[in-house]
Amino acid sequence: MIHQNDQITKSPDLSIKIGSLVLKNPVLLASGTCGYGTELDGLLDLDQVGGIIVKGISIRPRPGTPPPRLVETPCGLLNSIGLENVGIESFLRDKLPWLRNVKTSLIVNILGNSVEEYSEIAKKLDGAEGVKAIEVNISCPNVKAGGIAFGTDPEAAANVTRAVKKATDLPVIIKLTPNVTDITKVARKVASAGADAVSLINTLLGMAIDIKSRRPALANVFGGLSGPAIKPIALRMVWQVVRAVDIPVIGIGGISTSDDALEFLMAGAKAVEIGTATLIRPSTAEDVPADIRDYMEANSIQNLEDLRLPE
Amino acid sequence: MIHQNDQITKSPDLSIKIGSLVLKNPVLLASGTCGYGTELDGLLDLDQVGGIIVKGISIRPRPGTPPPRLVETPCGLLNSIGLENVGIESFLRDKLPWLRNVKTSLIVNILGNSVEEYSEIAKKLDGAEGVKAIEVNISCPNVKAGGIAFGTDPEAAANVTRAVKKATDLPVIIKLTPNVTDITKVARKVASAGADAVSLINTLLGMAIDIKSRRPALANVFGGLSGPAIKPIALRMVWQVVRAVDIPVIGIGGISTSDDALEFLMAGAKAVEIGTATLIRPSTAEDVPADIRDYMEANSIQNLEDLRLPE
Amino acid sequence: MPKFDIPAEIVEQTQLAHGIFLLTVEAPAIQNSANPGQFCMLEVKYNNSRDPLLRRPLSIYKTQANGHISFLYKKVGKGTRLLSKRRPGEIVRVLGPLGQGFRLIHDRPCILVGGGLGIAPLLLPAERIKQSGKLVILIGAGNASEIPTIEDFSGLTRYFHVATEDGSLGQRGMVTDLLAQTLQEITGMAQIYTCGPWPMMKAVYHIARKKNIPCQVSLEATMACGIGLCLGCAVPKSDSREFLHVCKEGPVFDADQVNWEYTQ
Amino acid sequence: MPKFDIPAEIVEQTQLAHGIFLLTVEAPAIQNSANPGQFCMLEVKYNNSRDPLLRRPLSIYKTQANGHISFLYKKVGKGTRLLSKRRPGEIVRVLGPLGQGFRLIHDRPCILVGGGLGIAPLLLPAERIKQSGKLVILIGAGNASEIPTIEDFSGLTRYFHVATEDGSLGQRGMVTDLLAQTLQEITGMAQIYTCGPWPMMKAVYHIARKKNIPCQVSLEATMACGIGLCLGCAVPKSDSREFLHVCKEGPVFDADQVNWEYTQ
Ligand SMILES: Cc1cc2nc3c(=O)[nH]c(=O)nc-3n(C[C@H](O)[C@H](O)[C@H](O)COP(=O)(O)OP(=O)(O)OC[C@H]3O[C@@H](n4cnc5c(N)ncnc54)[C@H](O)[C@@H]3O)c2cc1C
Ligand SMILES: Cc1cc2nc3c(=O)[nH]c(=O)nc-3n(C[C@H](O)[C@H](O)[C@H](O)COP(=O)(O)OP(=O)(O)OC[C@H]3O[C@@H](n4cnc5c(N)ncnc54)[C@H](O)[C@@H]3O)c2cc1C
Ligand SMILES: Cc1cc2nc3c(=O)[nH]c(=O)nc-3n(C[C@H](O)[C@H](O)[C@H](O)COP(=O)(O)O)c2cc1C
Ligand SMILES: Cc1cc2nc3c(=O)[nH]c(=O)nc-3n(C[C@H](O)[C@H](O)[C@H](O)COP(=O)(O)O)c2cc1C
Ligand code: FES
Ligand code: FES
Repeated sequence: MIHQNDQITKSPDLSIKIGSLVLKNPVLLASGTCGYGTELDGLLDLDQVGGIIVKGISIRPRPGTPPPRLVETPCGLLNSIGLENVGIESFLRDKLPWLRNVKTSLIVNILGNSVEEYSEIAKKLDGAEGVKAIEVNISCPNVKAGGIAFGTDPEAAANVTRAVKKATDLPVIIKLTPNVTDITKVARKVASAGADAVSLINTLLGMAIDIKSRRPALANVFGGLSGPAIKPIALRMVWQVVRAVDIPVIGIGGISTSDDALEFLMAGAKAVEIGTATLIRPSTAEDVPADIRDYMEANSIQNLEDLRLPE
Repeated sequence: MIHQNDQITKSPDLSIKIGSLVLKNPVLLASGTCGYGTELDGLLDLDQVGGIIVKGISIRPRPGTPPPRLVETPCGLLNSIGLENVGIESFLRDKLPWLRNVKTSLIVNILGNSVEEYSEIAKKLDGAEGVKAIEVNISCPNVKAGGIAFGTDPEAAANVTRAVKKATDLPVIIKLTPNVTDITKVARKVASAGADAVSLINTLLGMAIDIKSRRPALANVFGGLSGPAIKPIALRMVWQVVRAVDIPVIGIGGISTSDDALEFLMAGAKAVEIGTATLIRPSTAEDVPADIRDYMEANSIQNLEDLRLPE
Repeated sequence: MPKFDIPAEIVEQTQLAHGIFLLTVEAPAIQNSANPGQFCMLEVKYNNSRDPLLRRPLSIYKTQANGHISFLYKKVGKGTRLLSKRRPGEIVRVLGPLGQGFRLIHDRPCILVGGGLGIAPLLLPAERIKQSGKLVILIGAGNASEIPTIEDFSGLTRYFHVATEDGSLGQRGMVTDLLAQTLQEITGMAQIYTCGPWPMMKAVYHIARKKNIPCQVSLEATMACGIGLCLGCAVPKSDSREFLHVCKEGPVFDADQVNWEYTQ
Repeated sequence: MPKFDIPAEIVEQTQLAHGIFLLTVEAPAIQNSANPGQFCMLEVKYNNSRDPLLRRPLSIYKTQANGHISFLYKKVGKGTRLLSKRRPGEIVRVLGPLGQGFRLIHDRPCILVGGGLGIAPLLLPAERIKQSGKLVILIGAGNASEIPTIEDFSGLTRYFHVATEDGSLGQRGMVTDLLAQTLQEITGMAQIYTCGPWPMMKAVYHIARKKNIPCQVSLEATMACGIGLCLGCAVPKSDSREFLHVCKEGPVFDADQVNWEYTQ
């Protein structure tokens, strides 16, 4: 075959690599907002999504916190689900088989209340067929340290990272909490502790009061704030962390459109996660990569890296 | 005169005391969003407002940062004004005389890049007729400590507090930054350093990218996020600080209606400040106290303290 | 079960009484697969605004063979206020049909107990039951204007009774009074379906339990997704520290499953 | 100067060309005190939604003695899109009149130079100048459809010229070509008033400076308040590291005051 025109426009390449993890596109479903995948059946073609990060899994099932668990805030959502999940045994037995049939990368989000718990879950996932990577939620309370979140203490965060890395050969993504003075400190620590990537941000701690019932609107008083409201904070932190560490950064926070996603990619994120937006429009994670492709074609951008702003 | 009915409903009392400072109602205009007062002439009856906190004043005039200085975000506003202000001399000479004629409490917000600067401005305000209190913005970079904000370091915050307290007999309100892991640590430190009250929150650090021009949307890259988007975070921090210190707490962040203000008062704030909402509807700080009064009457609440939720 | 997320055209928006609206949209795919007691999530935000952020859950009140579905709703806050401003010809996004509806029992008398706009999910089951057996409909409200659509129900059965607290329609009193009266007349087995305010449903359940009559309740909970993604719509179970999820396992539950003592 | 924040009823909303609208509201207090070149801040959020958060600045295009004021605007983003959906009878909140308008000079020929919708703040000064002296109006645009209201201008003076880049109306080329031609014909002193895209105004200013003709420009900047509270609407000054504030000291400035070299 003879190429008549050297300038033939190649279709943009949306695939990315995060360590040994290859994703067909940089748009992932964020943990806690896509259930275990099955719930989206018929509403979102999971095969078109870069990856799915299932609801955070703990060593034993957790019932979660009492209701009310949700409050809508201006352009935001406060939740205190209390990390309700089926536990690792049931996940492997009841949820994983279905997920294996989906043609996208499966990432399992894990949580624990001690370094040992994290390590134990990671071990159980290590051999599990179909699991492509682990995302570690370090926003959980460190029971041994009086309940202070692992993610707010760089040393504790590094300890979790090391333990999980030791327990598995899977790529390990550490998911950072934004409720800190300087997120680059935690990012640097977990990077040198061996993390293959970091993802950020998890939710911001917030609350609301129901002035009619004169009570905190969440039974748990505090909850995690997500959605478009937090995007500017998330983007700032991603920008900072991209410039602080050499490992890939995955951007999360208030992404609902390809324009939002492009902001994060331009800030230097390698990939993005869609959280709250999926709750509102289940097809978001299918639309966003398609629209990113359109943007790249329209602007003759061939590779995702070329989206990053020059320093 | 004989009272025929003991149950005569008294009009709710909206006045509050913060140290020696008496406010006719708990709704203040937040610094940086009400200019030097004159700008609101004809659009807001300043006499109906609990107090006015003028734009942050520095020792010398500051030109501020280059444009663009503003970006709208979902339910939020990012600004990087760069603390542009006329400086203390011009303030005392050109702005104060007009403000003296307004029948509301005047609070001057001050800023500096060193403990000495804070102290110097406070001294100049100490004797100034008409000034009722000082609010200290400690979100500024501490030049001697490499530019880290005073407000993110409890020790530096306490130093500023002590210096300002020493320089003036006026009530001193320390305005806290939310960009910290644990705001109660800073609050406790400034309380024991002698602050008469704390106000919170200042803006959250954020950013936006203009995907059309492929540049950060603010010339300064980072800016402060304000408006309804941040209310859940602000309310959580106020709730925490109210329970951590014994001095009065002034709540700030995303307040646009009396319902918003009531959430903060129910969380235990003694007073509130209206920021971004004044930019959008100049009369907000007049409407909110009137609506709080209506709420109290409708619910037979006599004193503001009775709004606070039981523990 | 198939679900659809459809940009649906509004064909009717009628204010039936103060603050009560009937909204009809064209959504054939949803209409076609809707079961009695199911609901939809409606986008209430206007144009490309992102506030309000979440969709709002509304029960499927009526369906028509031409692909129309109707919602009967009350303007209570920001979202329903915005929805009530939308006009025929405009588009609202509708996700549905969602959840587990009523499990219809055909071998015994069925008693539908609705309180206020809690009647919304009861019309479809009433129509189905009518075709197959004995149907009792009991409706309660504060006053007549809160239940502007009772004529949709009154023609379905001879056994139709209304109670209002102010006596403006039917018997003065509570719908639970009607239920107690009805149960005195029924001798054999029966089945109750109910929807309304929590205290009413709780009272209905207690009456049913005393008489050993099975009772299905349609619950409400704040929802973000409506499809089981977020686990936000929890209601405590009666028999454990675990939770029911209204959008996925419900909104209709056997009343026994629910911890009726829970209040925040 | 008095300012008013008024819930104003929409009396007209007309799409004049693709994406270009004329909005007329009833706001007598604002109409009554408006000066040429002033603007208003319009609430674009719908009902009690809080997104978009900020009002949008629009120049006062036209005023009528019956208390009506009109805005000529282009749908460019979220806010103007929402505004364009609003219908007669509905209410929009309007804050105005704001800023310092044109300082009209009556003792010499006045040349108005408008680019695209930059003509919006120029109609009022054109009408005023027309009554008192010699008026030249020069309008430029990409094509004719970008300036659907030029008939409002063309009747005001004999010295009326249009240039479009595609030649679809008037002379093919730039409005600055028209200005250069005009200035060749004018011998004595003159005065320029201009509004349009930054590069156009910059070019106009350079032509004016060469000929030593004073030039007033109407600038744009992102605004939050429109009344001098936030200091957000800064534009660099020509002669110092300080800034002009478009909403308070402007939007109209002597072109000399502005640092035309600044780009973000
Ligand atoms: C399965 C289900 C079916 C429903 N069917 C109907 C119906 O057919 N007709 C009808 O009028 N109402 C129905 N509701 C209640 C309806 O969803 C709420 O009235 C509505 O969401 C209120 O929104 P708002 O913005 O006007 O009120 P706001 O108070 O401003 O809403 C704030 C938030 O609280 C949530 N919320 C408020 N009230 C309720 C409630 N009662 N239940 C759940 N969430 C609530 C909103 O969804 C929103 O997230 C149903 C609720 C559920 C869960
Ligand atoms: C004094 C003044 C007078 C103006 N007069 C007119 C007029 O008569 N007709 C007209 O069509 N336009 C006018 N503009 C521009 C108009 O304000 C913007 O087009 C409008 O704000 C865009 O809003 P949006 O939400 O549709 O766009 P978006 O891009 O979604 O807006 C995002 C943000 O950027 C701001 N913004 C976007 N474009 C501009 C701009 N060009 N200038 C200032 N802020 C901008 C918006 O106000 C908003 O805060 C004027 C601007 C100023 C400052
Ligand atoms: C309802 C809900 C549940 C969540 N559960 C988890 C979780 O189990 N583990 C986790 O790491 N993050 C969890 N998150 C955080 C999201 O994955 C994401 O980091 C956050 O919501 C910010 O992104 P968004 O603004 O796109 O939602 C949850 C978020 C929401 C809204
Ligand atoms: C444009 C702008 C300028 C501000 N300038 C100051 C300032 O000079 N000093 C200060 O302490 N806070 C300043 N702030 C912060 C506000 O006073 C307030 O703390 C913050 O905006 C949060 O409240 P809000 O959400 O009601 O706006 C500024 C805020 C804005 C939006
Ligand atoms: S509303 Fe999300 S799981 Fe039920
Ligand atoms: S827009 Fe606020 S000062 Fe000009």
